[in-house]
Amino acid sequence: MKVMRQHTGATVGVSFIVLLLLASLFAPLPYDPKATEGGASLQAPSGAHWFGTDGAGADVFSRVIDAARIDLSLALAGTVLSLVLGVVLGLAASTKGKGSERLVRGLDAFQAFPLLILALALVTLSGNKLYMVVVAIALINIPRYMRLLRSEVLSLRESRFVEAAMAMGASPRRITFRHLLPNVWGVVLVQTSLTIANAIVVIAALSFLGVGVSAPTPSWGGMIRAGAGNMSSGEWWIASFPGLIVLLCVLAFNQLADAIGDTTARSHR
Amino acid sequence: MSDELVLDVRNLAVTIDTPDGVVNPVRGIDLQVHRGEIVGIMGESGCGKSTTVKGILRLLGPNSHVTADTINLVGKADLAHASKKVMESIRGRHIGFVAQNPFGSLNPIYSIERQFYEVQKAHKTGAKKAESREIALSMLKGVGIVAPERVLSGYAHQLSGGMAQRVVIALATTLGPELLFADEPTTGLDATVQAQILDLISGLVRTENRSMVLVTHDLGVIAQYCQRAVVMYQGEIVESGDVMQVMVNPQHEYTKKLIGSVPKAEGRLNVAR
Amino acid sequence: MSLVEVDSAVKTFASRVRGRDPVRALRGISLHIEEGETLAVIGESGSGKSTLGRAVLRLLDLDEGSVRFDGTDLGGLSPHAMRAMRADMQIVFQEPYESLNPRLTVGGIVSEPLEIHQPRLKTKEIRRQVLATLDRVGLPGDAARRLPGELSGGQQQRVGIARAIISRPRFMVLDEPTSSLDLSIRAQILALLAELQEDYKMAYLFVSHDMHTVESVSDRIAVMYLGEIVETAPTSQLFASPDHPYTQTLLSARLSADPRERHAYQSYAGDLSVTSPASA
Amino acid sequence: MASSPTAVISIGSKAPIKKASGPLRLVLTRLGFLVSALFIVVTLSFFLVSVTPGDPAQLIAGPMATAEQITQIRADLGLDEPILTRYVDYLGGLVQGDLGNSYFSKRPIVDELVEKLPATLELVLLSVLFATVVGVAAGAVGAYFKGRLPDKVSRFVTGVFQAIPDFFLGLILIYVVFFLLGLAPAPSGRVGLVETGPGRVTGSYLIDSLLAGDFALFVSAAHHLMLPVLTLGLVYAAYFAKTARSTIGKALNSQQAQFARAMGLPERTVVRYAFAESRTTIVTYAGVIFASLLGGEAIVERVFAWNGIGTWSLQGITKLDLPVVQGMVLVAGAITLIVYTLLDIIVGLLDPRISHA
Repeated sequence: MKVMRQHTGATVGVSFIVLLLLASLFAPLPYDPKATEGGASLQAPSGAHWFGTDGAGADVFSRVIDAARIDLSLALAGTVLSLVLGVVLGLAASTKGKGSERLVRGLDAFQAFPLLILALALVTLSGNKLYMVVVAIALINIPRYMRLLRSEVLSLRESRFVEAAMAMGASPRRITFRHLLPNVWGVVLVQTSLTIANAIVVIAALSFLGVGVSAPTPSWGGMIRAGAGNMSSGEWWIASFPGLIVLLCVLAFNQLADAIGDTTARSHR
Repeated sequence: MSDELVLDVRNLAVTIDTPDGVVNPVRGIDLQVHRGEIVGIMGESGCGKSTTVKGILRLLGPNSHVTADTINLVGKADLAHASKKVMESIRGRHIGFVAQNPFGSLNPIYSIERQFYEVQKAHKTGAKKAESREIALSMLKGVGIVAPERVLSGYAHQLSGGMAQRVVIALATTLGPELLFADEPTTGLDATVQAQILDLISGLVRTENRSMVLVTHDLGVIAQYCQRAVVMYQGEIVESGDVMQVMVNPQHEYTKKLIGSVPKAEGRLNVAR
Repeated sequence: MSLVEVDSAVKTFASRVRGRDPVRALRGISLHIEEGETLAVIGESGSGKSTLGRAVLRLLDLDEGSVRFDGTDLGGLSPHAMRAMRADMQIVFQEPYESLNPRLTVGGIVSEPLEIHQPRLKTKEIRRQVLATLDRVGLPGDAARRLPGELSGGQQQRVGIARAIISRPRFMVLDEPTSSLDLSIRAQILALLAELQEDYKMAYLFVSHDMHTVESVSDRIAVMYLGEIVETAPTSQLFASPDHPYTQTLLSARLSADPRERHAYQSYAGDLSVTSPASA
Repeated sequence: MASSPTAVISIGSKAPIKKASGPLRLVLTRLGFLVSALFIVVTLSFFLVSVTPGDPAQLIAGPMATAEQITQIRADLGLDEPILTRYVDYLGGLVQGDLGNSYFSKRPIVDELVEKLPATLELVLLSVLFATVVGVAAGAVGAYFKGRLPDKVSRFVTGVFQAIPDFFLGLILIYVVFFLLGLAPAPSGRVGLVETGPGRVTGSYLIDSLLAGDFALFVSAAHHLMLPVLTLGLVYAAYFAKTARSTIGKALNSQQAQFARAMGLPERTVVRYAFAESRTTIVTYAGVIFASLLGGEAIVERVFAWNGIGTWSLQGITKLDLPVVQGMVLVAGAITLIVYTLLDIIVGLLDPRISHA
């Protein structure tokens, strides 16, 4: 893709994500990620255990790779839900009329929500259902899509070329699908990349608090939780490797967002 | 107009580093300005006329380089080889600058009075706040502002376009620079206001025997207000000379074409009916 | 019956600045435009001339008054009927690039009026007409595949004109169509508009702030000031003997590009009584 | 971290302003919006929490409880009433300043809030301050040296800190600064395990310990604040730097800056102009970060065993203590709305284009 060629950061980032996904799906792991071995607990990284072992003696490397499957698929699911509902609601909030006005009012009030707390409460109340994690991600990210879409669409509606379309007799439907939407895809794509990054962090945060994906299924947040206490006693590797992976994933999607943003900005000139 | 040279620019060139490589928007410019004269630089968008004056003042961004054999501000300094410090002392004091869009030029969050005071402070004139205020009041009166006290305590956004440009001119000439660069000073203003502003600045130049370089795309402005005209095309000067000669009897093909493009009543194309 | 008849049009906008008085853009405008004629509306910023251009096309609704096109009261039309009507009335904007959708190719932009107004037209026929129209406005055929951003300002304005004429309108509003263009291109575009008017027998409402341009294109001129038309006259008459003091001011502020016609220096400095509506 | 700040705030701006807009009228309109927005927040959170499947009574009773016991608990908590009745009850209490009692501690929510809120505010305020100073500095350096080495370094560091989850950064800091370097105390809360807080005056340990003249305690409190403030401050400074870089960069390249240079104003004055022009954006952004930290910093509180409303609400959530969750949402929402309203006013005062309309 054109985006990639001009942006090394994005290329490296996307390659990393693809590699991680492929590894988690197909690669043979050195150890069973769920197997524990009492005698081998708290071993520092070595040739046998590249990322060391955790308190229960499980291989951190195998668990980190394995966790990508569930963490990334939850993040993607949450992003897709946010994207679809956010774009539809955002479009609805950028028309004229009473309904749209109410939506905007609600959106304004929504800014006052401590969304993380609410998301946590919902997932806990549902009894740690994974679909609720997806809902929680949507809850946090839909308002962002809506605000973005609304501001973009409102300014596009003021643009000369939309006025020109009205002057030539285009129907509202035609204006929406031919003139408005194609011109917001760029920013929506940027936002989507950022949303994936955010979703990965939210999922990690939830599992860090023991909510959402729960042990023994490996998840990055859960692994950080397991190693949190060890940080003040020196066994840094248990929490650090999953944390590092989260960091790299977020970095990758942020880079991708930058690259998409640069490309759309350039083609807009 | 006299033969006394105020500014002598030889072989000016500007290069700009862009992500797509180095561009050369202005090349080989020679420009002389005499005392009491208004020199018009004309040309179409992208011809480098604005870059030329900003280059002389070194107002272009950090990714640009200005080179010249000499930029002699006669009796003051050679700007081609002047330090940043020297440039700062020259700008505003010896060369004034008026740009297009006065609202962009004025600071939106400081009062007009404060902006006058900042100029005094920057050039260490020793003027106290009260003195600066007196000077500002007389400057504003000089540019035809009827209620200068009110303007002085107000902010840029409270002014009309014409008033704002008068304030900019008053600021630019407050330290009495002998040379004024005006970069499209009336573009975007209404025709009636444009005439007022141009009468004002040309009057300032004439009555005090200063000089001005007037950059514009409007041939009417050149014809009505300048003594000498310089025609730029694609970064170079293609023709220059007395305004009568350049505009009535142009030599270069481009100048001919440009002057031929002015809409004329007798050239009306759809007369037949 | 005139092609376009505007009767006592009134339009007021709420001010964008909180607490300021509403802007009375049109204060009872009446005018008529004959078939094939060019009526120029001249005025300075804030005079309401652009609002008038949009009101005539019913791109905005009037508070009072009416616009009749070919005898039909546009205010009484349903949105659907109004859209159908738009094949006959078009607009060319001041900003060539902003008026073109940056995501569509030139071909896609120019074909749109046909897709809207003649939905049964075959793709091949649309393509033929698009190419013919591009050729008519002086653009090469391969321009159809380009994006607007790849064209020069003058070419972009030609695309805008092609889009406007492809549905063969009888009337066009030209909203400062040349004021953002360079001088040499300006002349070409004006010449093109004049030729097209001749060929297709279109009527123009030419909105402008530039006396030179207006003088060269119009049959009649209406002078707008603060939402009102202060004077309407045939072009040569208006320039020869302007009636209204504001028209006289406008004419005296005109700067001739011929240095032999230098006007006497009249100092406006200190006299702010003659100003544009925007500074009032 | 989960709720990264969005730079746009629109609260209150859509409020319709009637014709005679005196300052009093303005304040009243804003207050009207504040109350109605708070009402929406309370209502939405009440129903969202209530319709989600999950039974607090079951959790309280524990796995061994009989059906009768659960029914009894449900009745005690009022959970057997129809949801609308509970909603009306809740609103009724709210009007009288009663947010109900915790299911577990049985204490009034208001009392617990008053006890825990100062700890959070102390942490959040210092973090925002840190983020603002460091972020604006990094952003300004980037803007001034745009495209050159300092800008590249600043952008790289900013990018990394923006991507790092705050709780993970907290853990790394604990490992490096506490375990390896021994420069910070153990993450045991606001003071050491064997120390007790100062007598309560303002609720801020820093201020209260000074008031009590206990300098050793002040040092300990400051020492304990160091890592959590650093954690939140660094992450949010990164967000801040990005905004500051583009805002200040725009101001430095504006026509206004060019004219200032053309007047011979020295470069440091031009930079001062740019800062002045960016100040409304900076203040707004600081406010937005402050608001998003309320609730957003809960996990970092947990990491450092910080006894504020974050930890309190997290505990409430795991125990399905609904009044606690409700109380948290309400308080965070109310403070957020008040901050946004204040921002509107402050920005108006700072910008003559608004205050001198």
